[in-house]
Amino acid sequence: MGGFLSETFLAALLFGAITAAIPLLLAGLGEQMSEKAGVLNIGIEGMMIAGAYAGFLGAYYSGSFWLGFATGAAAGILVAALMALLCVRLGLNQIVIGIALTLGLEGLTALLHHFQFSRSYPRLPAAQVTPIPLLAEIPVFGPALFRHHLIVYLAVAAVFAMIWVYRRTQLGLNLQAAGDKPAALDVAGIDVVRTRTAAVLFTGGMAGLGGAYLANVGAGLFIPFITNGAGFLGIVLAMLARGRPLWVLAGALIFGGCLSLTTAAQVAGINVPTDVIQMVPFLAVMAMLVLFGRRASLPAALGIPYERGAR
Amino acid sequence: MPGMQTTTKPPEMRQAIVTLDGVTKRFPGIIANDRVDLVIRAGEVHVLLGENGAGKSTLIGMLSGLQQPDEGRILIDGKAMPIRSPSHALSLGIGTVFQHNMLVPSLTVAENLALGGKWWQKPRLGELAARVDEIARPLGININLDAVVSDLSLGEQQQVEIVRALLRNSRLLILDEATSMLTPQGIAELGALMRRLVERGLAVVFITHKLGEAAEFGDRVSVLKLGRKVGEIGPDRLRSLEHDELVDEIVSKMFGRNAGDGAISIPDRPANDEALLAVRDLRVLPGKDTSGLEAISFMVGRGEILGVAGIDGNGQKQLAEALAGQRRTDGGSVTLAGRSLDGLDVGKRRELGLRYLTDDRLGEGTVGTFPVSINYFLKQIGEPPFWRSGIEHSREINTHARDLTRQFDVRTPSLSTPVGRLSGGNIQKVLIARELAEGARAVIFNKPTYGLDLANTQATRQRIRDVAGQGLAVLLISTDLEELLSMCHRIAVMSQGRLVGTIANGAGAGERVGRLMIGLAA
Amino acid sequence: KSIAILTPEEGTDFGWNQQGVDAAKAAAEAAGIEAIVASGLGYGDVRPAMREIAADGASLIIAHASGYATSAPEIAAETNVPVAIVDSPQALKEGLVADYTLSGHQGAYLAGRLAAKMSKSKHVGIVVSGEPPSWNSQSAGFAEGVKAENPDVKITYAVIGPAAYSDAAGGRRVTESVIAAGADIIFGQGNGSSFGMLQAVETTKTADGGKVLFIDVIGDKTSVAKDFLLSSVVWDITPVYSAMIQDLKDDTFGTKRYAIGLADDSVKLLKTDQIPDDVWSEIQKIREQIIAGDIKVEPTFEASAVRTLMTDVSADAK
Amino acid sequence: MSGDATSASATPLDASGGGGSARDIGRRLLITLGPIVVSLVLAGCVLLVLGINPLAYYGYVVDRGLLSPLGLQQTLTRMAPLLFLAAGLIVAFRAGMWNLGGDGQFLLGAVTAAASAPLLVQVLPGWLTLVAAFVIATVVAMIWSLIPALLRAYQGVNEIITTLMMSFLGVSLANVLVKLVFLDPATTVPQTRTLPVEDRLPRLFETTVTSGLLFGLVTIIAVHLMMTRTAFGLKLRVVGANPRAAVHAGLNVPLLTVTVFALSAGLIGMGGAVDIVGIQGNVRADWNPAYGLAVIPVVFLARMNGFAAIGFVFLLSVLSIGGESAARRLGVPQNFTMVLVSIVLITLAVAEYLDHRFNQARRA
Ligand SMILES: Nc1ncnc2c1ncn2[C@@H]1O[C@H](COP(=O)(O)OP(=O)(O)OP(=O)(O)O)[C@@H](O)[C@H]1O
Ligand SMILES: Nc1ncnc2c1ncn2[C@@H]1O[C@H](COP(=O)(O)OP(=O)(O)OP(=O)(O)O)[C@@H](O)[C@H]1O
Ligand SMILES: [Mg+2]
Ligand SMILES: [Mg+2]
Repeated sequence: MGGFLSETFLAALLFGAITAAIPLLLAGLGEQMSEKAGVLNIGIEGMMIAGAYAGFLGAYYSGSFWLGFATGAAAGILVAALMALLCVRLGLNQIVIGIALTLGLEGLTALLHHFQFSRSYPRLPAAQVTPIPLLAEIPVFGPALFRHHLIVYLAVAAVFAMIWVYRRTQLGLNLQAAGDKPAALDVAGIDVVRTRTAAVLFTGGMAGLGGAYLANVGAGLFIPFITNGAGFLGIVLAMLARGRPLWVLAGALIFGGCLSLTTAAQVAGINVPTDVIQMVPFLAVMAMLVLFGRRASLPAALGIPYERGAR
Repeated sequence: MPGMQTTTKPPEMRQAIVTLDGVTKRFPGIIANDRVDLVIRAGEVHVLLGENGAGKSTLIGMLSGLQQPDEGRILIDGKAMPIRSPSHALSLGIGTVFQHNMLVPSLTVAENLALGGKWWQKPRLGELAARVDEIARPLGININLDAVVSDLSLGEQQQVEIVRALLRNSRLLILDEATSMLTPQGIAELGALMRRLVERGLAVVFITHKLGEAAEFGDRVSVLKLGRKVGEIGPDRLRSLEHDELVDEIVSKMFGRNAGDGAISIPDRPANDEALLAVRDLRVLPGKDTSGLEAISFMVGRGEILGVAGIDGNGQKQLAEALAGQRRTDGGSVTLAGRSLDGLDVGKRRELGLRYLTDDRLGEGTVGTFPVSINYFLKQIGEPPFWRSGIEHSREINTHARDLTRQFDVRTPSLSTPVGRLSGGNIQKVLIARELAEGARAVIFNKPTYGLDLANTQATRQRIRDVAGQGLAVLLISTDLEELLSMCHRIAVMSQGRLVGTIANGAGAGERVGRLMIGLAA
Repeated sequence: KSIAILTPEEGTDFGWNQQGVDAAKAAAEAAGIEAIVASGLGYGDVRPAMREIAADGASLIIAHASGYATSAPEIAAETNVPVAIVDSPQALKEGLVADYTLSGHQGAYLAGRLAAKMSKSKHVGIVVSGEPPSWNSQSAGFAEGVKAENPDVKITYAVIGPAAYSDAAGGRRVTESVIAAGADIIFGQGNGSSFGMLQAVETTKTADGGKVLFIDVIGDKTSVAKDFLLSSVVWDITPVYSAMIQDLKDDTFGTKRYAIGLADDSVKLLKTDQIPDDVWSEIQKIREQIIAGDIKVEPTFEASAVRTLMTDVSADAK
Repeated sequence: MSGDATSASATPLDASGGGGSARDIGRRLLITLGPIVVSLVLAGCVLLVLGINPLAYYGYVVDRGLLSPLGLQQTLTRMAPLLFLAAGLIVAFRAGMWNLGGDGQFLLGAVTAAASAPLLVQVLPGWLTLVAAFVIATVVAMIWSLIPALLRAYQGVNEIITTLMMSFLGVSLANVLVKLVFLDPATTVPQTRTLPVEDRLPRLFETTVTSGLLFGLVTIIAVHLMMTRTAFGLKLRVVGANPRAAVHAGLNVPLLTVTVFALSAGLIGMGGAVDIVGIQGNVRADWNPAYGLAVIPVVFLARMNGFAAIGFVFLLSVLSIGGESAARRLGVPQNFTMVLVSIVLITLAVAEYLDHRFNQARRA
């Protein structure tokens, strides 16, 4: 019999792991930049759900996934702009605003969905995949890893782009300074508020993209509360990674992999209560925290609004 | 760059780069600058003097775009020009070394120097190295561009900041207490550099609490007092005065009295010579970016002041923290009045009479957002009479706090002002008041007068002498050799985590300490 | 006189909540009384809403979620307004508390027979987003039906993931895995996440490129998933509510339980264009047999029992 | 180090003790009520877009949440668990520990209280059962907080992430416990045994308000006084405001850190217990009211002041009880309440900022 351990099944599991990991990766990379610049962006869940909703709208009405990603990112950026205005420019408490935005957008998207789609539940066609020549032919790994929507490769490429930005560019220095010692950045002639605003907007864009991916590619539709805490997981991954994009990728893949493992265990017919199995992904992250979380030196000014000349 | 001839013009004709016109800055409860007029001219080192909290740094804050004046104007090259932001200040050619460290600790020196470039550019670290070399070499500054800033000592960090300000090709260079961490050698080099810069037509604003430096390097001296400018001494008069006369004149402007009580006076020691604080073979493992301690042994007698000299970053802080119980030791023993302190925590050691005045007032000495009153008693939380059965007695706290504020002359708008808003010198006084509370037997002072103005420095030194006079043991850590020579009975020298020698104070001691510090035999 | 229905989610889910709301409205209309709908109340504390509705004069409160089965009788005792609850047959109280534990296991059994007949790969999947009793009994009924029809058909059972009721992406991911494992018919139960399952069914092909079909429960999703919907175990709760209203009038409320079943078509299998006529008529025959009692289908409500059953049936297949 | 992170913008929390003149109170009232009016207008615009009459909506909210006796009783009842939660968060936040794991701690407390109370009540007198349930819930929640506490105290692992993760895990574990361990064998519904209504916390007078409200009020005021008036509270605040200063002052920072977590989680666990033995009677599988998400911002807005927190919790309860009713009557989906709460939170935060700015301008 095919079933467990068949090539297709293993490939599907791996494929599923990647699909589950991508929204976390995007959100984590985005959050990482905010945190690097000193803004604890708790509102990322709200940005994701806004991205999911707007992304679905865009893709559904235009018929183009790319337009969907664009509208998703734009919605995330819009929410982030509000956050930047309130928390970076005015210096309001980041946790209050973050949670408020999350609550508000979860509620708002659920409302909009109710009035717009709750009688029709429209769905998108399958996302078009771009197989990578040659690699896509490898058994199991080919279809699992190298037959995805182009955005997946872009997300992975973004990891390396981020590494480059952080290590090699002036922008990387500015971001780090904004998070570690904003006053030093300010007196060096760089506007801290602008730097942090840019970082928060980037976070919004990435989170919105992650939400759009989740809705359009991951689910193929939007339903209320579809993000289900993915944004909070993004925060955990970003903090765990402490500024290193590659670790966000690793963390997202481990989480996605564990999700697939829970499916595999069930399909294999292992008779363990499902609720227990389903704690595995969280246990995995917790284990990573215990093992690698030591002396997690977060940016010194994380969460503290910058006010010029204040003491 | 303006021509060389500027220096040859008569002083009052020299071109004014920056003019302050009736500038006023208020903070809640205080007028930090009160209608200050100041002209900063090309080709001059303009020394700004004033006691702690006189408003010097506030003035600098406005010149560098960190603060906006509440009233008055700032003119650049004669034109009114509000300085909107630090980047605006930089573009106007105003470069500043701030009183408080403005480096990003997690970046390397090179990255810190590169900070401020356009965001889309790549930091040109290679190009930087050449320019830094060009600037730093004549200054005798040797910095490792690849070192991470948090690994550097405060003195080294200050050097980096000076280099950074020079890299900018400013027309006006501001140094706010930039010499506080430099060695005497480094200070001399900086003085020479300032001279060369003003000869090229730049202007320098130099803030210091050391009047000797002011007299030596300054072309013009302005004195601030309580936010007002109370006097200015022009170049002609400056040149015509003898050093001591000049100091007297400045002091009388600053404090309204004469100097002269800053003389060397080493307190008498009580007759008995019993060792109160004994340290034997103390070891601390080196950390990732801190030096360790190797087999430190010394004794401090009753009524004795033992100085610890050495260039900053040679293990003085580790020594102080190990003694206070804040840092893990790797062996050795400490006894106080015959009682072993080994294995005791900070609180126990304090109860037994060991006090430690930290040099990091903001980082660990105080809780910046808490009121001044509570900060006096931070080390006595839960103790009577301030707390009874764990309940706070605000009346007791406020009464005592008021006494201490008066006794130690802490300038604060009120007892409930968050201590972080006080000027650095006044925060220091809060710390001193706290450590000298009753029950002390041995006190470790780590750079007790760092950042204090002359009057406060003298008052603090006198307090330390008084402490010793009461029969306490004093360990005085300082990078200021003159301070040590003026107070200590003996001076130990630290280098790279070891005590490399101990010298009895007296004639020629300064020279011998200096030789030990740079690695020669005494 | 009016009846009120309280549901945890909005009545637009093509499932449990919608069937409840629609049935309450239909039953009220038939009896010529008003229906008060309080939907989307969530799974938290609904006592405030019940007290308010009771104070507003409702003569029957239908607490349409097993999560309300503790609070509703308490409120009934407090306010003397009769309540109807689910999944708590032991809680009857004359004049005050009635139970209408609903189980579609008979319908699910039929669905299982249907799936086993229709599966080309001889492999069917059950995907659920959680394991509440009413779904468990249908999962079990379905599995029994499959085995009764053809013991060689393999069954794969998968629960989606943490807090998965709204995890549409998870529903799709898990369903795709189950399809990849070989299943070509998916019996899916899940609120929002069932739309993710549908999406997987629509966009994934079986190993040999064939079409995958979906069997839904409780509601009728024909309007949103026409081409891939094989069938649905549709519930019609209207007779139950009508009976309750009648019992209230007769003063017999709270003396009996209400149930749904194949006999009165309150549980029935949805006929779609995907079901060939001959298969349909065979299914109808089986339906008769169940009604006649020739085939007995016992409900299984515990999750662990369902999982054991699944392990057994899939072990049989090897 | 998350040290001083977000300790409320630029204004020092601890600068002023307590008290306040009449004008001060008036101003506070203004900066609380003003933004609420503004947010009502904003949310009203959303309603208008949805084709709902905002005045009707608010009429129901106020009537149901505040004015009608029955509604007010519900509002007060809803406050009980929230007050414990707020008290727990105040301890943690004042001590600079960002305990964002409230939901897990709350649920585990609730589940163990629900598991133990119905059994204990068969052998113990009623009051003792309730006490025991409280103690059990408190201890369990404390134990659950031990991992983040120890990791933070001895390994320096940032507690925001550990508590968030432990919260995810705690919610799952609570669920597993309900389904597998504490299952009521008498029902098919996965839920714990039910504590009979007559054995629950007594209700106040002739109303439906649980006496848990009183315990909540007493607790949060006690916590407030502890944090602001005692040596122990001051020690915690020193750790929160400047951990290095705490070390320097000789405080046992790791021990205090663990204590803070234990206290905070314990109080939150008690909140779980009060919700169960006071209101719910049992815990069902998959039950998670997620109070934490709403209470966390409220505690910040109250600037970790217990009295202010009481006010804000009351406001939150009015909005949730009133909003629920209004939404039902007008056919708006319940999710609108979330939007309303969100807008209120944001405008309150903005108002506080404006007030701060205004004060600065006036004092300078
Ligand atoms: N927010 C405030 N609250 C209370 N006092 C303030 C505040 N801001 C400034 N001051 C006062 O303003 C005065 C000027 O401070 P400034 O930092 O300019 O002094 P300074 O001359 O640089 O002192 P130092 O020599 O100690 O560096 C101080 O005495 C200080 O007490
Ligand atoms: N943004 C601000 N808010 C409040 N007060 C301020 C601010 N900036 C400066 N001050 C006040 O200005 C005064 C000067 O502070 P600063 O530390 O710069 O003084 P200083 O001259 O360096 O003092 P010291 O020599 O004692 O270190 C302080 O007393 C401080 O209270
Ligand atoms: Mg100064
Ligand atoms: Mg100073």
